[in-house]
Amino acid sequence: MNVEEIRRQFPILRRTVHGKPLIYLDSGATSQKPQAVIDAICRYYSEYNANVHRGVYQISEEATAEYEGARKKTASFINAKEPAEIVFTRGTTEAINLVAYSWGRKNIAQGDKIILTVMEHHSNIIPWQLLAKEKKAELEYVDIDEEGKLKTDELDELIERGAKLLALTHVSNVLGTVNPVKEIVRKAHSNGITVLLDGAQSVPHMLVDIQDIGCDFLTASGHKMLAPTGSGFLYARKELLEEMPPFLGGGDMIREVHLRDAKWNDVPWKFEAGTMHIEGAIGLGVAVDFLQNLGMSNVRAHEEKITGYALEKLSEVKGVRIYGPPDVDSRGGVVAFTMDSAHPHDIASILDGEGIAIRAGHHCAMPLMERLNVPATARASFYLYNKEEEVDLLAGGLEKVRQVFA
Amino acid sequence: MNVEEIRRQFPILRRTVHGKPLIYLDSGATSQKPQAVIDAICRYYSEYNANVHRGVYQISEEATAEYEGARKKTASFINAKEPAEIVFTRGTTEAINLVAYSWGRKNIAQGDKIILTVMEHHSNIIPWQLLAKEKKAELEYVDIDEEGKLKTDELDELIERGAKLLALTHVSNVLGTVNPVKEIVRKAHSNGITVLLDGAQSVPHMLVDIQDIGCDFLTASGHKMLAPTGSGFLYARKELLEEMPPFLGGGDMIREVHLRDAKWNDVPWKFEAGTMHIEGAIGLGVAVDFLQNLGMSNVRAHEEKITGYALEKLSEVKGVRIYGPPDVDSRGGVVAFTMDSAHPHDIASILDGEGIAIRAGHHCAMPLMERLNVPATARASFYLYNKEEEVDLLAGGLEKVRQVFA
Amino acid sequence: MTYDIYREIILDHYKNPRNFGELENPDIKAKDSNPLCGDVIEIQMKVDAKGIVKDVRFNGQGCAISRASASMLTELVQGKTLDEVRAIGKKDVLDNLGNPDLGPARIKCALLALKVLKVGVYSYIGQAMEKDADLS
Amino acid sequence: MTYDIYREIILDHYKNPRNFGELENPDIKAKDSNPLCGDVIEIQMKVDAKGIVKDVRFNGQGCAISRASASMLTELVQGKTLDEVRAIGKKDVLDNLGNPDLGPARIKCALLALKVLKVGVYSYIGQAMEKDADLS
Ligand SMILES: Cc1ncc(COP(=O)(O)O)c(C=O)c1O
Ligand SMILES: Cc1ncc(COP(=O)(O)O)c(C=O)c1O
Repeated sequence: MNVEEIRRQFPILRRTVHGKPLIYLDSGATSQKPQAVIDAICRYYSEYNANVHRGVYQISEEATAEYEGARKKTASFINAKEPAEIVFTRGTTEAINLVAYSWGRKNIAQGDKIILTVMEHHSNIIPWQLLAKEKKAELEYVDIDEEGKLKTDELDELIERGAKLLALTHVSNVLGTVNPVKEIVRKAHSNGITVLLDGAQSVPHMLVDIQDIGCDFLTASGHKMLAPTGSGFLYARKELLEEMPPFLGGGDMIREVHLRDAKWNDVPWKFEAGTMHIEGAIGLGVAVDFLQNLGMSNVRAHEEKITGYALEKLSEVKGVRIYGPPDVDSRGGVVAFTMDSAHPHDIASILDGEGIAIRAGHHCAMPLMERLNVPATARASFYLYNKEEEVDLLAGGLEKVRQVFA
Repeated sequence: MNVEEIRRQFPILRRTVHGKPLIYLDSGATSQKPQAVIDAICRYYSEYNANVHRGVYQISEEATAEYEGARKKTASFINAKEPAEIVFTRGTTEAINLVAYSWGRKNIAQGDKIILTVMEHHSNIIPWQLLAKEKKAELEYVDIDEEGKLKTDELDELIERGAKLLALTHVSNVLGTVNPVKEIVRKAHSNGITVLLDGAQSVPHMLVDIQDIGCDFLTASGHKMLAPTGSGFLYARKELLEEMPPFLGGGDMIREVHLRDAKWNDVPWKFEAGTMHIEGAIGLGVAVDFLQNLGMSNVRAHEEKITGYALEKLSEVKGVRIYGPPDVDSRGGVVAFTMDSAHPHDIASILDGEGIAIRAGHHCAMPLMERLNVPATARASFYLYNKEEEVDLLAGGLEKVRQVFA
Repeated sequence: MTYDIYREIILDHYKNPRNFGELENPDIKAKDSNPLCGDVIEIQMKVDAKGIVKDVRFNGQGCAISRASASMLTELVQGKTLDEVRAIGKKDVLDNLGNPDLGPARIKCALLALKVLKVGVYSYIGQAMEKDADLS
Repeated sequence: MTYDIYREIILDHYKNPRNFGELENPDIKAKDSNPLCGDVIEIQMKVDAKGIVKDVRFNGQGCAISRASASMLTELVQGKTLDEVRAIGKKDVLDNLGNPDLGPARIKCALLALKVLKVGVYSYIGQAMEKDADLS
């Protein structure tokens, strides 16, 4: 993988910030977009923008073909059995809420247990809190060890004690921890527990083979994998989708509507009410092509290399403390850290002056912050367009922070 | 308003279909986009794409400023009291569902009545059917008269008998009927009934002054008013928003999250969970600028003229039957019709051969189709870029249909 | 050009549908709608002890394509065994219509009657139709 | 350049916050957090019968900006009447900080202490703070 060649395809990387080249280290929040995706958006609006499914004229048929084509590409990207197992959503958050409202309200009853982990993103906590409150169900949290890995013995115990659902992240957006999900799913299933995997931080960065992992639900955000904002998807096993009641009601998700009742459309359309983000889905299809052309194992290898380099360089800066597993092969391209003298916000502000964009805050993982006993952390997250020189500049920036707060 | 000059700003109007210039008469489904909106999208992704609210670095602050700026523009477009009354959604459908799930599940109880009309779009029916089923509430429908206008005496009676909610469309997407909403809201309010207005077909086409109309909720689709797909909004009075429980749970809509409970963010962010469609909101802001530069009364005048011309021309084609009010000033730019010899699908297919894109089907208004006693209709819908010559070609195309099916 | 699809034969079947109507006490009866437009086709059949289609009717509302296709299909199945009927596929239907250049939306109109026919036959012989490749 | 905002005086207040800690039986006590980062500031005050601030403390976690701003604010209110405290605005706080070029995100850090202060004072005098233009 030639990083310089890849970088040339991302127009935003040519921009400067405060007179310095932009160094974008916040792909964990949202990724940048290659020219191919931007061009696909322009082409859509300049050549065949139309509502899908419902039109019998030429441009509507073109839009429908591209929209459903994107579903096929997305399905094959994660090795789903069929395109009907992919429901387009705004992102991971909407996808998890869809499951909580539709599957959850039907299947979770009083006293039922839902297993979560302390490393979850708020998007994989709040929907279950709301559901648990409505149904009087119970939430149980698996803790992490000192390296930021799941305490699997604790998880095993909870699984054995029984639960209706296990909802966990594939890769932590703070610790970077890659959870051993295949093994976890196997155990959960043998205890009759349904598993939702939050793939927001894995699907963009590594090969995720849903049939190999075997989970029941997978959620992901297109905008974190080179696609437009407002794009993302839910994968669910077809039988589950078919049994689930609808979530949003409206146009296109119905077969027949009468004054007092209605019949639903087939899956996945049953869950796609109203005019969808057609541009977003088409852009997601193009993003998937882009990633598959590069090869997800190459993407992963690149990120392992740069993450390893970052772990090394950052730990050389005095006063920096890094969170998460020390071994690169059990972590994603996310490095959260604190400095003893400076608050994460101040770190981020000073780095911004150097053109370096990192995130500072709770990263939508307040329970994890509480567990780590920090109010906030700074976080650099990498993607296929980042290079080692950028890590050097990051480390240099942190030296400046140290000087300012010395 | 110079239509030719406007048309030049819509790149798709330069395309041909089956060797003929595209004549797009399906703006009721989704509108075309001006170059200004397409450029704004490209600029966003090429220059300052970043997640909003959570970043303290330069491009995130730029994105946040544009995103929140779009909220301000949208608020002032409909004359809302403050930007906090605008919640961005994927479109009208998501906005209505948000109200049904959040406001509805809290405020509607067994035996409560919800008033709808037979001219509603499925998006303003199904969410209430789902809610009514859950809460054992009752749906009541107001009928239409022979001209396709609401039977206001019937509505008045239902209002007087009492209800919790009246949810109705401002402009019918089939009949074109413009409902006298200000008067209706006044009566509903004086009987303590909350009013939701479906503005999908009004907000893009005429001046909608929310303080003048006085309704409690208004929903609209950005993609029907020159903005990107996946964009739209809910307006709600701030007091209502503040009292409403959250809908989707996740990042950004919270203030504090603990393992078993959470505190919500201020409105409107309480209702914007997860990464939003940032590009879509920014594009909506640019679309609003575009419309305000033209002036909504000019847009409306243009559409009245072209609709009047279409009513005249189409009724000259033998065998054509037009639905909805005959008087142009009480209808929007939507003309639904049938032909005695040809099925709407066949009409649309033959017109497609002429480069003319119209819609054929139930237009997501099956109860209205049942009421009109037709399985489907053909529909031409106009917007600011349509011109009279296109209506002539439409009429010519219908003559061809007549010949084929003679 | 798209209205080349409206060939004489299609218009003829549309205007003068064969076997249009209902049967008394049909052995097979199935109905489906096209969610795009709400068009409905119902097919009814009488089958004798040897599994031969003795009589067939269709009814419902539809566009020229769906109606012509249904009309032609009724002609095709008349006198055939149920095994032969099961073997009828997408290709046969489109051949019958003269292989018009239908877009993805209109092709659903063309295949609605076939879908209804298969649902009827499969449920008559008590089998799920899941694996019928022609119906995807 | 952004780190010009870290002037000596801000760093000094950050590293050596004035009036940091808690009071016994404070008359006013208020607390708020910045949802962006989870930073928390609490302000406590003792007020005498004439409505004069006799003693003030702040505590909590925060970045240099929010902490320095809180620290400076406590110096500012000491000995003032509550009416004078109510009159303190955004501009005063930013002037105090030397009007650094804060972006929209960091300005929330700078104003967090002011917001907490006002919440405390308004609830002490039993008034809603809705109309305080400086807090939007
Ligand atoms: C692990 C994880 N889950 C969920 C989300 C939420 O994704 P989105 O904001 O696209 O809905 C994110 C990203 O913010 C994440 O990192
Ligand atoms: C009157 C009306 N309401 C609701 C909708 C649904 O809007 P959307 O598809 O953008 O959610 C539409 C458009 O399809 C409409 O015309």
